[in-house]
Amino acid sequence: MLILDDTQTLLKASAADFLAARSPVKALRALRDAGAPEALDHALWEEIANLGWPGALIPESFGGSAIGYKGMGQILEESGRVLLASPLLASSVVATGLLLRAGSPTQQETWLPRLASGEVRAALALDETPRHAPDTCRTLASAGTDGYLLSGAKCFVPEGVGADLLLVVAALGPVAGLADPVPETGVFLVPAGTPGMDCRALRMVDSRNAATVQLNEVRLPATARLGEGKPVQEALSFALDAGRIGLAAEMLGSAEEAFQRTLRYLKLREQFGVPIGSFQALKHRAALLYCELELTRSAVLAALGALDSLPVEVPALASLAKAKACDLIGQVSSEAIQMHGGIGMTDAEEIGFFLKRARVAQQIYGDAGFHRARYAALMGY
Amino acid sequence: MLILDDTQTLLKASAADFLAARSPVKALRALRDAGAPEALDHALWEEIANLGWPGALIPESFGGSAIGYKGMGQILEESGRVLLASPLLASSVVATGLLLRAGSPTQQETWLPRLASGEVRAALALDETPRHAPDTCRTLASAGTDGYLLSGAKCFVPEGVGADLLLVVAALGPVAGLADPVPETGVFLVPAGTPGMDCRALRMVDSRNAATVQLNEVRLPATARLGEGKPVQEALSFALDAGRIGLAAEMLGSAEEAFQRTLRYLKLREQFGVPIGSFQALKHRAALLYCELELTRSAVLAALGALDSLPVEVPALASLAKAKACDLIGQVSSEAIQMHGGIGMTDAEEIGFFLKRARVAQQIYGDAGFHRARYAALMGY
Amino acid sequence: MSQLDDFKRETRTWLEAHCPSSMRTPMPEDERCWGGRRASFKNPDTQLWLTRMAERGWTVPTWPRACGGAGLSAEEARVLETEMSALGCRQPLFGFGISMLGPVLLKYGTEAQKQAFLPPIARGEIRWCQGYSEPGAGSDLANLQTRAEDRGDHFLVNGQKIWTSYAHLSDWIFCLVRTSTERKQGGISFLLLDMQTPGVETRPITLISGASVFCETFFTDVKVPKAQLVGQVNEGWTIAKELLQHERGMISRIGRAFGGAIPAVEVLAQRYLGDSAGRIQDPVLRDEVTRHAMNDRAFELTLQRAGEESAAGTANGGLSSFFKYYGTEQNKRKFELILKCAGTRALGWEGEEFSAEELAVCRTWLRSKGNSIEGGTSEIQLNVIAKRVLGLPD
Amino acid sequence: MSQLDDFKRETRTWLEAHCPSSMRTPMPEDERCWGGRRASFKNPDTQLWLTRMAERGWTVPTWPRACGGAGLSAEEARVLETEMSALGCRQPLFGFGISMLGPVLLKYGTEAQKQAFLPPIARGEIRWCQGYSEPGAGSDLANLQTRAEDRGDHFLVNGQKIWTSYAHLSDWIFCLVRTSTERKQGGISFLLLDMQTPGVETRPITLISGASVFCETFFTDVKVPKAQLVGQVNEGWTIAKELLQHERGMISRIGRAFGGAIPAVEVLAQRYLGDSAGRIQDPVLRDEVTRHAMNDRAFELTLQRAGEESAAGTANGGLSSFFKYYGTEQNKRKFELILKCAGTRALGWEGEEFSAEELAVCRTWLRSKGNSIEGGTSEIQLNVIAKRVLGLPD
Repeated sequence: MLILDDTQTLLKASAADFLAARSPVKALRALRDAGAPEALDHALWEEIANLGWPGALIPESFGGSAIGYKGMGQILEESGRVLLASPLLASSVVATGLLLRAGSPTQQETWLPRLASGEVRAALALDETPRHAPDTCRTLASAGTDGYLLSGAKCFVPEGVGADLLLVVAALGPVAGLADPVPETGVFLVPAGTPGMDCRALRMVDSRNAATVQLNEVRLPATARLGEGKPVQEALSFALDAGRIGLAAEMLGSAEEAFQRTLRYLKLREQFGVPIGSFQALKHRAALLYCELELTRSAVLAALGALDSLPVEVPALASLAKAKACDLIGQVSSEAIQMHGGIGMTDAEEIGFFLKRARVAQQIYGDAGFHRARYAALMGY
Repeated sequence: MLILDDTQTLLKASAADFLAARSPVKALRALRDAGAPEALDHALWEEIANLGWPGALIPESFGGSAIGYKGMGQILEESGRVLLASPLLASSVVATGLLLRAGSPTQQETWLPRLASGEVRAALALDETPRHAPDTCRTLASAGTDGYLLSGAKCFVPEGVGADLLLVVAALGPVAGLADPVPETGVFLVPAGTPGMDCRALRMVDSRNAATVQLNEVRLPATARLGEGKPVQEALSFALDAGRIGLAAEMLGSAEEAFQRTLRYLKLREQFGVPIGSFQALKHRAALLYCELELTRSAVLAALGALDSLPVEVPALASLAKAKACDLIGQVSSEAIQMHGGIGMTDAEEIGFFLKRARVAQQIYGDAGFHRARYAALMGY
Repeated sequence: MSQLDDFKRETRTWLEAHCPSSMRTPMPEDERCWGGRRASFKNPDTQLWLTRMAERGWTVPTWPRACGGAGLSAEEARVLETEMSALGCRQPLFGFGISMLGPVLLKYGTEAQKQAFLPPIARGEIRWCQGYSEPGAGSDLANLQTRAEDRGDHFLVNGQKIWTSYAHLSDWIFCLVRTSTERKQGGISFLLLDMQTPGVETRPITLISGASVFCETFFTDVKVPKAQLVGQVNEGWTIAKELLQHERGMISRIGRAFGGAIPAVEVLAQRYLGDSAGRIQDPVLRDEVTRHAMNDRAFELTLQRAGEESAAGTANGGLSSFFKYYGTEQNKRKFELILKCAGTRALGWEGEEFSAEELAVCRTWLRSKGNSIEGGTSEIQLNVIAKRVLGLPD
Repeated sequence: MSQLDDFKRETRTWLEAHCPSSMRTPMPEDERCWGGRRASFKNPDTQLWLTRMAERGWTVPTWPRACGGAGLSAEEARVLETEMSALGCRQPLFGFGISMLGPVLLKYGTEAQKQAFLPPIARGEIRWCQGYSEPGAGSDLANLQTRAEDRGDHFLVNGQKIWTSYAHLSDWIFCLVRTSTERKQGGISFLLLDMQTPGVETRPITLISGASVFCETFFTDVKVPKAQLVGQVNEGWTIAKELLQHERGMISRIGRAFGGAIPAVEVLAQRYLGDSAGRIQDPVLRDEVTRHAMNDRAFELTLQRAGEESAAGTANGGLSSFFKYYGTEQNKRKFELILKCAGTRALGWEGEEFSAEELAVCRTWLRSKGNSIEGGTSEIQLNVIAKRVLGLPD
């Protein structure tokens, strides 16, 4: 199914209404101008939590609203439309998704209800290179007798500032007695304030929340290891894919909105006595953007559907959706500025916010090149 | 100097006049329809020889006209404009250039005067893969007591059909007594009719002359080896670069002509009561082609100049010129068909000949991707 | 409902009894039945099947009986289709007569015209072609100049049509002709004429890819009885627009089929550039191939989504121009990319040095260039998207 | 010639004697002298050098002596330039006053205007800015709406200008204003006015890349004496066109300089993605970077060729639009590509977590988006190429 059912249609419409009223683009401007690196309107987050969005993927037994990925995708698309600054993606999709798939019963009981209520915000600390490379992990977790010692650094953690819980990916150190052990990856639940962990805000161009994290001999109990010993690689991969798809939905919403704003401007702005949207060269370029929007929409819908019900297709469709969304938003945001002309270059006009968010979103969880390479590998060519 | 001197300007103009009169595009159509795989008008070739073009690079002491590369480039550009079918590039630039730089005195005395007079046509038998890969050579030359034994196959030899002399690139077989010899490349002069060499015509889409060559234990005297023992790798590389630059000049001429024809059509063809060239989308696309033409022209002129007087710049500029020419002609020839509409799809209209030649020319001596990779390697990134 | 059940049962029984077994196998292209005076039947069952189906009116099941049809309701026709599909029965007859001209005559023809033309169409006796485009009237079709002068009891037709597919194999042609120069669209009429009429000449067109189904058709003082005018004089444009819409729909459906029998880019890229594990060795081409394959996938998903939207009644009208535009441009890119991967192997025109597939790649590459021209150029599609979907001003 | 030799000798002697040694070093951006009422001199030698040169008329050497210049012939001016360059002397004064308004006043100004305005310009006492674009008049500049009503002895100016660079630092502005609504181009006049006149307000514009030199300037019932009209009423468009041509030339020359201080793509790609030998590890990005570097090279070669053609008198007039178009689009591609290579490192807005160069990359990337808008959009340049170079019809 590449179309929405009635519930999803309704959810999308109500999300759109809520966000347009409570968090239009000027809300992001206000957060930026206020300069708080957390870039979060706490009152708004509470309202969002009341709508059940943070618990969209969480079963009702843990206090979630069990909306599912496709429904969550609609919320994210609408959040992209207004450039909502929130931890919905990083916390409620990625971190939550990881706990859902790999958390031990105790871990789930501890964290899921608080994630569902929005009380806790979590973030995945993964990337150690300026470009997403999930297989590069130099952060080391050395196993001791009563737990682990984490050391390393994460250079880009979306929504890491003020997160209550970090899910830190680390390579498990050599196990004594094994000569040439296969390196294994673990994820560690590190609550904010754990000694040795230093989280610093990055002032990114999109005015959203991102952090670097230093880990200096962070001492953790054995129970801090996600899954408490069970392999988590597959869950990590799934949660990352969920993040990619969710982000693709968000980017689709941003692209759609930037495109609509540009269309409005093309119809409104007159030069040489006619609306500039009557110039054929601009018309054709707008039509090309429309084509890319339609293609991306299909890819995103297919990928969201797979998260809910066709997991075997998730990796390829995640890369398809994210790659298309990256290319789309790159093209739309650049064309939007050009078509807005001088006014688009001013900070007073909102279209620039879409350009800025676009480039950060392209990088998060892998850019188009990353996902084409991954798709090719998945397809075997 | 990126502009022509007076002599070169005059040469270009007279070449243009001669070719327009003696070999317009319909001459290629006639050759194609006649079906002779040699694709050569012998009477025309004689006239061309009388103009001194085959000897353009050959010193006067060997009977050449010593026009130089930049002058030859102008002839080739004009030959591209009319899609001239001739061995000027393969024989008079590449094979001749190789003999000039690496031939022993005897070899030069034997062949250069006959190449200059047009009596002999030579071709370089190099490629063994469908895409140009000059470092891939499986054709083997085993050294014996009184000469060499050549075995192998060449899959694409431009102007190989009816060539009087093939310059065959072969890897030199292991020398007895050396345990792990470094493979060395040699070039062998193989006159047509040498037993064991089988040359078959390829009916290519551009209706030009190309062949496959089978070499089955072709027995050659030691004197058949180009340079008679001296290393030829550098000369081969230079001659290939000369071929790339000469071909880029030819492609520039073809692109320029296809573009001019398209512009004429845009001005002439009316739909909806106006010339279609008044539609802004087509105007902008035409202007983009113009930009690419200007860039390529500069690259070709710089590369031709380097062949004459700045050899250290030749490899990089050869790759620059060929890569730009490949991209240019790909874009121009495709746009030319689209802008000609239905009529451009008919065999009766000549624009299709430009498209067909374009794709073959793109492949010869390396396509844009090959030359970008080579340029990057030359630049060290 | 029980009536429909009866019909279903009878249909199944009749099909099982009368459809020759060779007509219940997948149809090779050269056994497709176009009918016409010069029809030849490679498989004699094809003719038998046509005759049997035509007798029952089932070549055009929803047409009235008097016109050669079976007068089926839409429901009954759907049942027939389902049953034929269930048994794998081939469609007995193809062509512009049943798909395009028939519906026009049913709507605009006089009683006499219906009686004269529809039964032979239904029986596959007359093969029709269409005469629309002219050398000066391509994207701007209404600019057509083929004149039909009123000479009392007949029109005298002079002019030239182009891109008349299969004209050299057809018996009759339906044409747009100019009957007035006063107004552009308002001076066009819709005329039927026998290709054997003196003064009609047709010539196949050779394309850059070789022989083609397209022809040029010339009219020199061709006398056409006035009875062969469909609709009113100068009101042919209304009919033309309906037919064009129909044609555009067809082309958008076949958008993805343009590549024909040539394998996907990634398959050929693996063949020409793959290592033993199938991994494409050139990383830059691998990236390009992947980009293409991903766009193919997104395009397929969009076709699927459009189908679902259409079924759900939430269809977005703009997608047909999108499919025509993107499908044809994507097909052109496909072949350009294959050429890059296969190098000189994809550039053979003829001869035994190339495999049949390699030669087909080259020809289909050339032919693909026409995809973005025929049936409404890419530029026209982008205009339509800009205007109708995006609402950008003229 | 001996006179010129004398001049050369004298000039050299004078420069050696009067040019302060700190004025013979490369000039940092923040020591560039724009003059004006509010000029401040970081290096006091800058002021000294300006005063000395102005006294000699050498800030504007070819202007007549009465206007503050030195009345030099073209040959003498070239000698002066050569000698200054040989000694490494800095240009003592910059700005729209000497580069744009001065030549206009020399050509179109009354004697009184020349006397009143030119000497202070030559001495760097007044800094000028230009008021052309308006919110509704960008590409379509002649659509400007700022009204100047004739009130007998003065004009009453109302309206708004935008993109008035450095207006917040300037003393006077030269403006295009509408004095008639009868005709579009033919209703425009060229007016000078003091920014301190009541009713003039200017506000710097913040761009998406941060603070900028651009301002909005508002005019509310501003009284401008008629003596400050340059040329005839309603004939300002002629002057404007000349100035625009001048400006376009400037921008095409700086086309390649848009990247500013940021290293070339290939350098940054090596830094972020190179192995120890400097080879870019991602082959797909290596291909993109190489494509870009090759186009840079071809663009540089084209600039060189244009120079040679111009010297040889065979120049192709179309190249200036090409340079503006391609140079700015190439610069945009440069930064997009750097962003791809540097990932999140290139997306920092401020703060110590990023290097100064990384922050500059991000800001310059954003600023680069304006390159294809300011000074004639890319669309306008393509229109010009299509019309003037390719001769395509309107």
